[in-house]
Amino acid sequence: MTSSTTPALAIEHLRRSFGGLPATDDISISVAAGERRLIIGPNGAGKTTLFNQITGDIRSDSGMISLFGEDVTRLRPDQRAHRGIARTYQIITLFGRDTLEHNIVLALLGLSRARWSMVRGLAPRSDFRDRARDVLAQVGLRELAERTVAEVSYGDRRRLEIAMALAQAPRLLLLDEPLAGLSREERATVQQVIASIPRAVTLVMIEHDMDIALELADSVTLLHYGRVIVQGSRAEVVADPRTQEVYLGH
Amino acid sequence: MGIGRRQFIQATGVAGTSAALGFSAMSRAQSGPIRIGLMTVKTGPLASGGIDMERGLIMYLKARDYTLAGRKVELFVGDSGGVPATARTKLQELVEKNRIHLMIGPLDAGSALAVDDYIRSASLPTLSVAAAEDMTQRKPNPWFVRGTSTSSQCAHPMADYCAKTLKWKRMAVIADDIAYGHEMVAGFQRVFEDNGGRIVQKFLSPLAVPDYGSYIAQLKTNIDGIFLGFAGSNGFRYLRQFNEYGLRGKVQVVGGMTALDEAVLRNMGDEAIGILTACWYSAELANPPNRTFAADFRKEFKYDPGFYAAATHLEASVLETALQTVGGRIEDKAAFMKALRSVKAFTVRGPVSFDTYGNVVGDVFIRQVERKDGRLVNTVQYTYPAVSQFWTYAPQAFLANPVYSRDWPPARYLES
Amino acid sequence: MLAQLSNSNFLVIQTLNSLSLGGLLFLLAAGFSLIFGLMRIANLTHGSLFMLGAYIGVSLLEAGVPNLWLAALAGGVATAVLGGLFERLVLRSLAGNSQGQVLVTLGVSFIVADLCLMLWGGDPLPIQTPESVRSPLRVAGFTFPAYRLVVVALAIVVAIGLYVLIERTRLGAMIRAGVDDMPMARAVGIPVSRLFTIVFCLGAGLAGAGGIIGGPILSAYPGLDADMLPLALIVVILGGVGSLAGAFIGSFLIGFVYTFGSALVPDLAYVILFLPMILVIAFRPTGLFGRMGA
Amino acid sequence: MSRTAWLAGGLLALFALPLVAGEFYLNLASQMLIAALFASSLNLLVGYAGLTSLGHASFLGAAAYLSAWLSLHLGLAHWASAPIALAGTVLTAAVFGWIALRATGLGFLMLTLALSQVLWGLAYRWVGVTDGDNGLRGLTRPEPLGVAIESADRFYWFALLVCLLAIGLIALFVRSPFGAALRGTRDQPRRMGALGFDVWLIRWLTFVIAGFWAGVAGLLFIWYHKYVHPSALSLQASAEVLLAVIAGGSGTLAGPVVGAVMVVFLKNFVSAYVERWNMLLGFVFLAIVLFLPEGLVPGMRRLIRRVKS
Repeated sequence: MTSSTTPALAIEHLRRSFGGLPATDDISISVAAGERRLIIGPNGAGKTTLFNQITGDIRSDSGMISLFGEDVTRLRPDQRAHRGIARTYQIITLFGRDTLEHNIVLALLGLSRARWSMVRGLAPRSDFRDRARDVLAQVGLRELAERTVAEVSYGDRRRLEIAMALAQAPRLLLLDEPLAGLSREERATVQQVIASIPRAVTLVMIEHDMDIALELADSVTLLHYGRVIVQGSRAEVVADPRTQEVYLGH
Repeated sequence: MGIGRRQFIQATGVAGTSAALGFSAMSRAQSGPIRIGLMTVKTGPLASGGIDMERGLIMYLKARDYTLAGRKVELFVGDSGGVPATARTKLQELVEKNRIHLMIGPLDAGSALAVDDYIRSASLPTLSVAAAEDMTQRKPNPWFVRGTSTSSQCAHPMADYCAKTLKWKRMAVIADDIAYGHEMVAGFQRVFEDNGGRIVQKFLSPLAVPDYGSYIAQLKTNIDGIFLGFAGSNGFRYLRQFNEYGLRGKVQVVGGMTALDEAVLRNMGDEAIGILTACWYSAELANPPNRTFAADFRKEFKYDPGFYAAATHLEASVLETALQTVGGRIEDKAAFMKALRSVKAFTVRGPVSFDTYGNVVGDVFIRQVERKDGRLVNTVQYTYPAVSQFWTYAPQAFLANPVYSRDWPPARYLES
Repeated sequence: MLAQLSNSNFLVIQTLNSLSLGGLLFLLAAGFSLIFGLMRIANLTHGSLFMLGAYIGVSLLEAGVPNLWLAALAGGVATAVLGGLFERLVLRSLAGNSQGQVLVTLGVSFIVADLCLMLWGGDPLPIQTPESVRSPLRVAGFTFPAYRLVVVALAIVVAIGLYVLIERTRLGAMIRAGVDDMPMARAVGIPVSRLFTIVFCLGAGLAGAGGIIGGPILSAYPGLDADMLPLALIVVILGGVGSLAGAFIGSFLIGFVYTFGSALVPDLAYVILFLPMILVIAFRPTGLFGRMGA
Repeated sequence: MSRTAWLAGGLLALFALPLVAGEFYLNLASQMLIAALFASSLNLLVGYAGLTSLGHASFLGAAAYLSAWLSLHLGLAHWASAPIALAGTVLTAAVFGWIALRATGLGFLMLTLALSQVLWGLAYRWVGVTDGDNGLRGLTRPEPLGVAIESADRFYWFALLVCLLAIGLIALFVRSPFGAALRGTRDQPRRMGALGFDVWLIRWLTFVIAGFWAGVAGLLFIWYHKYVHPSALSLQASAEVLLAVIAGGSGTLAGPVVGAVMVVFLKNFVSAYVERWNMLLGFVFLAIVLFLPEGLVPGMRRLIRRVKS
């Protein structure tokens, strides 16, 4: 129960540097509940580092991150996951030897108390299996449930990335270049999948494909050299001359 | 030396009659060859001594055409690799699969202790090479007979020699940090200090030390000498590094029974010359059995037999003597054990007999490294006759003390 | 303990001891570290190569090679060739299979140990100290083995040579590129496969030559491999894998810890090397100088 | 169905072994069982957690030493000493795991090696407790439910029951949700964190559980040998069990069992016939790596599949 004024994600003065070079430098972002935010910026702007700081994979040097009003700055990634963050990876990070279904089951298991169970077998548990198949159906992979990740196409893997995050029923979903490396047809499919995500889920997305990404987003943040250059509604940012300078117009 | 042979004949006579009187029923069991198991080490760091153990024993058996007391002998060899748990499995194999009547070995104390209770439960007569003190002292094993020496049995006379003959007053000791080393230097310290000497420095270095520099640098130079209680290759390496530091001539060196064994000497140079060690054997011993043995061994393998080759050869002659006493009936374990423990034999080390704990009473030699015919040998300088494991102490009083160890007897005169 | 530390003779001699042990360790660990850094292989045959080198040195000197330095050179080349063959014929096929690498390098170390026992027997074999540095050096009342000083000097020369090789040559630049980022090195067309073989040969050769140079101090004996391998591992872990400077400083650090530790706290002799290592990795998992994750 | 039939047949054969095998072979089989359980425990780390430990002998040794010390110095009966020894082993594993899991990969390997060497040094040096390199002896075997297991066949049956139970529980563990999570942390630790799994805790718990089963193997070890020496804690012992796991095939249930049986067989049986058995062992490992790089069990499965298709 968060009040409508509490942002889903609030980042204040976040910093992280590697070997003296700042990757993120005094970043402050606020994303309202239900908002769909696009993060753009040239390569090396600090987008993925920012994601890793939000999920807790990378510790921040300073600054604060809060999730629906709760300070999560010092929490581990798994603790943040339990508070409603889910993410996908730019570089596909799946369980390659396992079936698609098992990948989803792991995602379901992560937030279930059953993950500590050391005796009862996992394979025969129909509750997880059925839910996993439902999630796969959501992204159109129902038919491939029994295949291993190694056996399916790159586009299917991209969809599985999203499906795993969706399986966590997140409040805040971070998509890191969900369209990267996909063909035109595959992009259309993934675009549909993203568009069909319920509005209750707050979405933050890194994407280079402006055509599709801008279509999906309500608002945009432009990063450059680890700093926020412009942020605001889609139209404002696109129209801003600094955006033209940094990103769109080279 | 003549005494040895007379004792031998007497012993044969006495034990022979007792066997004939008591155990005639057992004679039917006597069929097939006598099966001997040799527990040795043929792989890993201890392999040098272990291989010599096999060679010494085979040489003995070959010379008798694998026939002892009129019965054929079969030899089974187990390689423990020096790992106690493996020794146990190997012994089980020798006993349960090869059905051996008797074991010779093992080489190392760890393995001997590991098989101790198995020897008891299998009632297996054992002629040990390992020197672990308590196996014939506070926790004697009734199936255990040792014709070689306890850890300290040769260190006692070495200390006596240092104190009385060399008139040394202040000494350092160094040994491997294992029970064998502890027992050896403890025995040395006790006798040396009981005769007015003082151990002023005591080093116990881990078994696997590549570089002794750190220990050598600490050695005082205002002492009369240092006693080396090493086994295997460690004495060899210590001494080479010792010379490297220019200490040769500044600090006198004496050693225990394995510090400058023939196996080590054959690869050493002049740096070893003059060093005194105490052992129950030397390839240079002039007694008749050894003259034959050492010559044959040198002829076949191109080097002098040392501690380990002599050990099994000696145990084999103890075995043969006992077998003759019981007319070859090794199956009659009680009679055989009795015979074994009352053996008086003349072996490559000279005359041996056994105390009530199954440990040898025999001569110990103070030997000096000399160059002879181009090779280094341990020339006998002095003989301590019929040395017991208790030295000159009364057995009861000796056994009332704790077993020799790192902490006992306490070193009271250490100088920092 | 304090009395010892205030004794200048003790201090000087033990310092020199530490340095000479450190020098030997560097010859062993430098190759191990390079191999690990570049190929991500924990080469558990490294101790065996050191021992094999020592034994080959014994045989070379017996066969009439005029001096230790030539023997070290020839022995180093011999172990380098053997190492190269091992890399080409076996390790090559195991890229990425780290468990397979553990299995095969330990397996080969069993084979080498048993082979040495078979060929050279179980007795310790000496390597004579070169005549010119056989007698101890006496300076200002201190007596010190001259040969050990030569070992220290040699280690420093080798360190400088390696530094020049790594930092100043084209080959070195390729090695550095490979250590830092293998996929990138491949992408820019560095002949990674040949580089692996060269580095493995170099490491094996250094270890073998180290065995011969260490010979006059350590001798050749069964078990030398097992005595040396943990030391190399500790040096590399402590110094940081893949870092030449780390291996250099790590070697001398271990030389000091070992020498002074076993003299001052003999009760900890067994764990004297492992305790500092546990502390270092527990608080700095990449080692003291390491850049990459161990 | 045929799988069940095979399993039942195999079990029957295992239980019937004492009817046909002599004492020596039974004792060898008992040691194989102990080694198989020990290797299976390490497999939890090496195979399922992806953490290569070179110090697993610590836990076998700790349990053996603790149990021996409790009965020799405190005179405790087996029913008391066994659980206390296991508790002590678990505690040791908890502490060692806490330290070693500060690193992964080679760092983890070295930390486990270092910690086990510290324990080994302790066993060597703490003579008052461990009797140094004399080892602890003069021990007895327990009498579970009043049945003596002094003889070779009885002990074999006892060890077989314990090992079947233990390996069965390990199989359940591996197939449980926790087991699935564990494999996940091996393959994609970062993703597992993002999915809500506490990767460190999962690894640590597994380390402790692996320590526990190694402790059970340690109790069987001390009851079998009735003797323990510092070599039980040595690097060689740790390396040997690691080699067994990898050679058999890590990450499979059968692999470590097969690997352990093979190593015990080569070491204790073939060595009686082949003088250079260390070399043979080395060549066997070399051959496995060259021809079945994933280990005996997975490799053979692959070959059989290829032959069938």
